Amino acid sequence: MDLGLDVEERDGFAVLSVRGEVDVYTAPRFRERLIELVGEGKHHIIVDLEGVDFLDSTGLGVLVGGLKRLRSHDGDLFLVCTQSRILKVFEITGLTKVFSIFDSVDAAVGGAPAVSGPS
Amino acid sequence: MDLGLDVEERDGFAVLSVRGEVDVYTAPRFRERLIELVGEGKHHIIVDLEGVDFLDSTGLGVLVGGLKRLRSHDGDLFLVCTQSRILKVFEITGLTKVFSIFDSVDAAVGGAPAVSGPS
Amino acid sequence: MAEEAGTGEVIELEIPARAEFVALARLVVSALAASDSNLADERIDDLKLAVSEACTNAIEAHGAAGSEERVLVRCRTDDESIEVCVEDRGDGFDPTGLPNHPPVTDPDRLKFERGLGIPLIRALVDEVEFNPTGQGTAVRLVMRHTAMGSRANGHR
Amino acid sequence: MAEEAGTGEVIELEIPARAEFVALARLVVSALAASDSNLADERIDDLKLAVSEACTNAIEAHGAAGSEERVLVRCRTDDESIEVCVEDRGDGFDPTGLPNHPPVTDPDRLKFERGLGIPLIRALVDEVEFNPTGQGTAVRLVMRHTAMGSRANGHR
Ligand SMILES: Nc1ncnc2c1ncn2[C@@H]1O[C@H](COP(=O)(O)OP(=O)(O)O)[C@@H](O)[C@H]1O
Ligand SMILES: Nc1ncnc2c1ncn2[C@@H]1O[C@H](COP(=O)(O)OP(=O)(O)O)[C@@H](O)[C@H]1O
Repeated sequence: MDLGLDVEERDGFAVLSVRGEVDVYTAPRFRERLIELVGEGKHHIIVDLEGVDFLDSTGLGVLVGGLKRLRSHDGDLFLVCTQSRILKVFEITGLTKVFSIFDSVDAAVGGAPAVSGPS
Repeated sequence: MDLGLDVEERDGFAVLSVRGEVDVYTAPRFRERLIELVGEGKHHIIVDLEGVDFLDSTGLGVLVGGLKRLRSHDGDLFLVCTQSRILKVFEITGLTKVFSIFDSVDAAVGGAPAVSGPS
Repeated sequence: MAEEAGTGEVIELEIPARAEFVALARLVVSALAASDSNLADERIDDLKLAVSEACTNAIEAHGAAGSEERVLVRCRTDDESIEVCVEDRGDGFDPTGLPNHPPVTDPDRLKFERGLGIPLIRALVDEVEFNPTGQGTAVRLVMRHTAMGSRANGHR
Repeated sequence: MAEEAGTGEVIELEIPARAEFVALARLVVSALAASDSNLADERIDDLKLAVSEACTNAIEAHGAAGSEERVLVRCRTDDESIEVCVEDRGDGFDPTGLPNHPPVTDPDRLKFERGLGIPLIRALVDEVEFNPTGQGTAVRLVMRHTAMGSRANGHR
């Protein structure tokens, strides 16, 4: 099972695009890539979940861990997600109130108001 | 599991397009449709296998049975197939020498020489 | 696959207790659920996620207990529901004794990267039981055909 | 799924002996085989077809014997091969005693709509055994990583 993890620079943000299934098997690679980025000094990261087919609590844990790490560097982690079945996982766990979630990478980069996020 | 079975008239041929997986579960529906067509007096039938994802010996049996039935009415059954994994099943069983197999419905209708077939 | 099946078909899958096999459990359960024309796509996704969480916990429990045995995923489909039972040989646990997370508005919420699996399971399926088996835990998940209201807001 | 697996992982699937579940056996075997980066797509398709034929025969054997039991599909992956064993509780048979078909050039060939499954199995996999188990038949199919030449022309 392949997990796609591509990084792109966009106006001071590192955009990490995730493709495939994020579960207990693939989450470690996702976590490592995030930690690597923070280690390279990228403190404003956008995680693009549009290519994700499946995301479970292990994937949520990686994102929560990433957000915590970035906040401790005065950074932030934004999410891009419009798929209802993925958004549902954030909603059920209340994490829509923890993450700033955008409709597109452009919206996240451009500082558009988040669709949901911490108040 | 759905099996698609669509019939179209083309220059005196009935073209039966099969979509999906033909196996022990779905083959009975395929067999019935063929028998129905013969019963309606269609004695020149083209079975288009381009939309088939999987075909096993049960599917081959349906085709052999159809050919036999049509031959007894002085008709014929042509196949359209270009997918190598489906063609392989005909090759292994020697049925490429029993069926006239064409590259396209046009070729089968137009009387182009078969890619393989009885000599 | 089971669309014309009678009542009480049982399908079992036994997988090594390793992370890479959870995907196989998801695949089997979603194929089975998809062949059941009485379940909407959204509920199939919900069941798939719940099964994935239960299998992940089972595999982690085997890891913690040092068990080399396999995890059993037993599916039962009938006219009313699809039921998936995930059985492990781990050390068991008390599902009522899990810590409560701080509310999401509390900055301390970020300390919790784990513990989201069981709340998700509870929210996603119509019925869930955690049964000690003597040898481990059996997690029973039920998705009913007539959506009795997914309990998407019923987690604590 | 098993790409980093050690040797000898065993995955079992037990299905009701009904035609609609053969697709599930194909799904599991092809997902397992696909996660094994040492098998080319074409050989995955071959194994999938061979497994489908073996499961079809198993289910028909249960039907003939009036057995309500389930059919077991046991997969084993290791560094060298993937092995799939299909076990039924049918009445058994003598694989060496099957009728020979007339040659394809003989018009009588068209009398035979059946009997293509076992020749296909023999042609598709690297190794095949039909073992009586006392309770039925176990068909063992092996696909090796190093294609020792698929025996596509080796059937009789
Ligand atoms: N099948 C199980 N066997 C033993 N312990 C379990 C099992 N399922 C869950 N647990 C325990 O319950 C805790 C909470 O599980 P869960 O909510 O899924 O979150 P997480 O797995 O991320 O910790 C686990 O950390 C584990 O200690
Ligand atoms: N697992 C099995 N148990 C009992 N009989 C079997 C089994 N597999 C095959 N057979 C017998 O061998 C015959 C030939 O099988 P096969 O070549 O697959 O063709 P088909 O299933 O179309 O007849 C079957 O008709 C059946 O009598």
